[in-house]
Amino acid sequence: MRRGTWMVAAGVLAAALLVGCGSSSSSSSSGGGSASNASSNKSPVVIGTSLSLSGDFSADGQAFQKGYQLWASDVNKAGGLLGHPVKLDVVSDASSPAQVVTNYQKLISSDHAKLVFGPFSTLLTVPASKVVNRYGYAFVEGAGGAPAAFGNGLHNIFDVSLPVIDNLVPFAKWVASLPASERPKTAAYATSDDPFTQPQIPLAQNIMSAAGIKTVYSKVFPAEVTDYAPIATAVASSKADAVVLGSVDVPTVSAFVHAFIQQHYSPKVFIATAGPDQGAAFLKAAGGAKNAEGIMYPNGWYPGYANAQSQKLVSEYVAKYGGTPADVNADVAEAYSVGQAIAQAVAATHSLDNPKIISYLHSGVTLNSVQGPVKFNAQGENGQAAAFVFQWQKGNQVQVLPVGASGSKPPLIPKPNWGS
Amino acid sequence: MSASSLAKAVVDGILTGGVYALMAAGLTLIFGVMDIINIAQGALIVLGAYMSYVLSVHLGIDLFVGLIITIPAFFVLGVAIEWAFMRRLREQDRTAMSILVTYAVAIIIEGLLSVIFGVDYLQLRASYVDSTFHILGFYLPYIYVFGFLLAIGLLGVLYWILYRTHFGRGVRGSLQNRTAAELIGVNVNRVRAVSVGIGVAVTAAGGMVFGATNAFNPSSGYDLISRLLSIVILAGLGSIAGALVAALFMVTLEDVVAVVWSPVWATLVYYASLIVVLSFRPGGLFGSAAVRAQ
Amino acid sequence: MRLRPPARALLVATAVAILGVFPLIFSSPTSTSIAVFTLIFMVAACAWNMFAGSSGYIALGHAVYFGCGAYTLTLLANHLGFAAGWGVFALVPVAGIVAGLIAVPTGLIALRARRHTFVVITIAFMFIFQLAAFNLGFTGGSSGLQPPTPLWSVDTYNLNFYYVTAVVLLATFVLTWLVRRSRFGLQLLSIRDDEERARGLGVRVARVKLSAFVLSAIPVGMVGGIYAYFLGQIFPQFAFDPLFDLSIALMAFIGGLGTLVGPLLGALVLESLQQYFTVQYGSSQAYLIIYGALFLVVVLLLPRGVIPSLEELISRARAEPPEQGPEEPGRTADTIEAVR
Amino acid sequence: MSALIEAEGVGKAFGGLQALTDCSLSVAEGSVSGLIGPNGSGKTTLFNLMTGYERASRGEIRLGGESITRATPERVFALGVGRTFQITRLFFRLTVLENMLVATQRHEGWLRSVLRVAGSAAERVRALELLEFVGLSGLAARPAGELSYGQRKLLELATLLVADPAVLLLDEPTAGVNPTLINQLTERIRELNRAGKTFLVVEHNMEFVMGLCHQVTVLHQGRTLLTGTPEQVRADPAVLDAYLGGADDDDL
Repeated sequence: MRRGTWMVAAGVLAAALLVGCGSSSSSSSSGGGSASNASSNKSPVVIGTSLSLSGDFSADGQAFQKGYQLWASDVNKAGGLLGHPVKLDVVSDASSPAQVVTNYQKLISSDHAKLVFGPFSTLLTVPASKVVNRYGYAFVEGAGGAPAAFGNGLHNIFDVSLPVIDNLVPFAKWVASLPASERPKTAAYATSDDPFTQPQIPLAQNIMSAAGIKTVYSKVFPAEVTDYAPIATAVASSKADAVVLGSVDVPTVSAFVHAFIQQHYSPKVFIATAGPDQGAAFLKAAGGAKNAEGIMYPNGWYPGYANAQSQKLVSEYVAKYGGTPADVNADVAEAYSVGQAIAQAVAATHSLDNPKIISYLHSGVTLNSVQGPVKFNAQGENGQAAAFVFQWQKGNQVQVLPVGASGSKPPLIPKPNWGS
Repeated sequence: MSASSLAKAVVDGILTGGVYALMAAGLTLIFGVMDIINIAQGALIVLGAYMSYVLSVHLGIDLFVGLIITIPAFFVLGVAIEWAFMRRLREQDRTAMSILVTYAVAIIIEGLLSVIFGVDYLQLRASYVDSTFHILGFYLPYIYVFGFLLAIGLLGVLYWILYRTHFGRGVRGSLQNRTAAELIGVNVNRVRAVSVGIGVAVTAAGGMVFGATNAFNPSSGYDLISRLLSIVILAGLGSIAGALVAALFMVTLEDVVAVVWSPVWATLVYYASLIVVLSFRPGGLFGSAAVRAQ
Repeated sequence: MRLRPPARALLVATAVAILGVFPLIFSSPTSTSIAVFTLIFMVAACAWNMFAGSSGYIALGHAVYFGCGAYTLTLLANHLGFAAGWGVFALVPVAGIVAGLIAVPTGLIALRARRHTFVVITIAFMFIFQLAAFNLGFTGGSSGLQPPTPLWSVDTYNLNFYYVTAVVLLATFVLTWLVRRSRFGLQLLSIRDDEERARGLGVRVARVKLSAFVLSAIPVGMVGGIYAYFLGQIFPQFAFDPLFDLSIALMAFIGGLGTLVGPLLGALVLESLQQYFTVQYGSSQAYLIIYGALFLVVVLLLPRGVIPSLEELISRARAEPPEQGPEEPGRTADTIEAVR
Repeated sequence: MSALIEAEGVGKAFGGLQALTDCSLSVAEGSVSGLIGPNGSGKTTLFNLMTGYERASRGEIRLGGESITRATPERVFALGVGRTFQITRLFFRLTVLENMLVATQRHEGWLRSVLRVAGSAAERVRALELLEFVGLSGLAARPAGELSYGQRKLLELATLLVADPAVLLLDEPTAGVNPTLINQLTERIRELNRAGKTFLVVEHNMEFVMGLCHQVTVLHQGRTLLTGTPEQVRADPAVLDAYLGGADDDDL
């Protein structure tokens, strides 16, 4: 018995170490793989970030890591920051706020990161921003756009992405402006109880109600639901013409899609705040392009975005990680934009000095990013962020709103029936 | 609030409840026989979903047909887990230490799945996942109906094993009184290994239905544990029929509250009603008085 | 462990000294940050064990008191207009008291049940409070709440939190020690071994259990408040976190359930190593596998927890013949004081 | 001699099962009384009712004339009724001495009970004396789980004595105990009885009962069949019938 225990224990340990050796070599915490391309022989500049590589936010966390790495390798190819090659220092926070607090202190004080990038999700961004603020570092992030992250009196936080609260505004205005024959008469609103989605829905609902679109269902559901069927069925039985879904991830949207299909309910307009932006991952869960057809989502970016830098990012992504352009999700671009904003600030100030970078970012300059122009307001939100609405059309993400904007194609309305 | 959407919520609750009963059945069997709280149950369900995914996507085997492979594989896995880890815990500290061990097992499974499959969400696909039939004014998805029938079928088999076979007598003996079972010649070690094997095997089926009705990734299992645990306790330890009734009751209640009142309060009502019922029936709905007497 | 009083006093003095000087020696913010979280979990595991370890009631809902402490401190600090700084720490005891008050009704209901039913009821309470925090207006819902953020420098920020938490830890440890050697503590242990018989010997079990439950909720509420203040943000899912419940139970189990120092050791090892490993190796793909495997190995090699297993080894090394009771295998060498 | 503890017309049903129908019993102060009956006749159930572990469906239990029908076990013990269990119940992970200290009845405030060390010097001395009395003083520091079966029975008895109860209800004190220890046990009971303690003993060991008890009550199928001296009981044909015709289902 005792010997058995030792044997099992030893076996477990040996197996774990084997696996560990096998795959830790493939894991990389430095994105500066092509640092040698940089002509410079200056000391590398360490940029630290904490990402959720495991746990609840792991899907987005890992996409963010790719975005940061692509940026790092691009910037190194271009000679680095002020001639210093960039060395990314990625640590994992396992989706835990306590860990994220420790991680940024470690990145700055022990790893001597000169600059830091934000983590994934508002839930982790807020505690992280306070730590980083203590060090006087600029905290540029791409995925902490909920109102909770701003207005805390912090001067150092900058979100390169679209402020979450305005996400649905172009959509709501467009719906309101449709000719009466096409305009939905009724709308259903269902949203996850989450700081990311919650603020967006009422704003959209106000605009649409003002245009005479009757609200036939409006409910909040818990962030962690194990059975979406009754909620989705209730939405379906409301027979609303338009569905506005406040979702944070793929499983939520996919659950609604499947339930709607099962209920033979196909709204004329269907928009979900997050999930459909996840490219191929969304298609996999939703059950293919036919089911995705016509689904809309608001975002600042999509793989087909008509922007030279963005196109380059997509092709680099495909070259490095394989797949098709549709596999590139918006997290990658959000992360990449963070790097771009920092790089421009460094170039403009000719320094890696955080206070200078902060005041530069607050100076009202307009920066370029793969997501379009970036201009920070007093709170650090990107007031210039392009607010787009995209739609899945024939397996591709297509920019449809704002109507008439460069790159916009006509939206598919009404959304075709499932699978047709 | 129309009567039909209420009726639909009840039907949804019953169908989904069947799936939960299937996922909880393995837990209740292991819990009852071994006094082990299997925290890894959620991870095993997700593992089952991934196995069905591999079989259906890479080998083109139908989800239900694939169970012919996954259920025996999971049986072996269960026996191995029992032999390697659970058996080594001492009687006295077993319940407490089992939480530690199975938690570690859950972490390892999550880690392996992330390495192999990545963390993107998947959902099982088959022609019947999205198709429905029309009955009594509702659309019923085939997958839920098939899942429910599978649950009833497998629970029936479990019930038959427990109440109609020699082995089942041994299991029930070990449930009620370990020492006495040993005295009348039950090989308790073997009964335990086989029980865990069966418990895990059933979980493979639960995982398949879960994967066909939900999008999942390697860390999806954690949200399930507290729910399954509450079903098992509400049912009464080791009671298969109880697990079915408890799952149907709880999920239906939750679905009805979600439709009638609000989804955000539905889960709260779920847990509150759990507390109320258990306050009056501490042994669970189908628990024997033995639990109380201890 | 059964040490002689002088040896024990020396051990305690050394531990307190290490606690005092640790952040001065390992002064990097990484280590002090890990240390603050570790102390928070040490308090929680120690307090939890005072109830659960002594009475045998495995409560998996102490996150209720952690979260209530966190919300109490944050709400009071914001509504009473506390300036960020030392003043907010005055609310830490209040957070503990509120948590203790909430433990009275929840404990009354949960403690009517036993064993597994009790476990599940405590879990259910945890989810009820989490969902209430999501849905009630004054909690800020899913956007959470932010307590004032102290404007301390990088060098002192962690230190201030460290020492406040260390004081709470000392107080909690003294409390558990007092309880352990008291008549009340003996009654708790008798409930763990045989509740029915304890009643037959005049132990007012309902009162004893509830008192211990409430007592254990207070320090948990206090560190909940500290946690919210330290993080500067509180969200429902992190204030009322099922993983918190699992963690403190795991810490107590791995250190030795029901022992005086086991949970402290368990929390010290588990929380600090977990944070360290995650920050150090978390970006490796195999991180979870290795972490889980190491965990398994520890549990399999020390199947009763560190302290009891060590005691067993020591007593075996002293070459005492193993004495086995007819029905209870193994030496039951709890750290309970025997006759002096 | 007046009745110290008595049951009158007591009945108890578990679900549909009538464990006790009509049961009356009276234990005179200063006596050693026996309670016998075939398995399943309701002896242990009666004990449970008398000590507050179960609530009687009908009838009344009195201690010194006061009703204790609805009292809790804690209360019953505080009033001076101690009991042992059919299967010995001890605090197996506590030491023998600690087992003795649990029963100490001291009326003190909640805060004092938390802050004061368990067992004052006087209580420890008293506990050790009682352990001496049952011959276990050498094992005081051992975990109770290490004791032999007979030693456990003795310890269980000793733990009750700490609180100096007026009545002791013993449930099968000799079951599984070797003859030497039975003699020791008999001696101790006699000694305590001389010192004024009242006993009610459930027993299958007829030799033990007949040798020890002043009065014996026979239970059959949930009813009291008769009460009398050991000689009367032995001679009654109804008792023999009860035993011969007794069902062999489990004791309730």
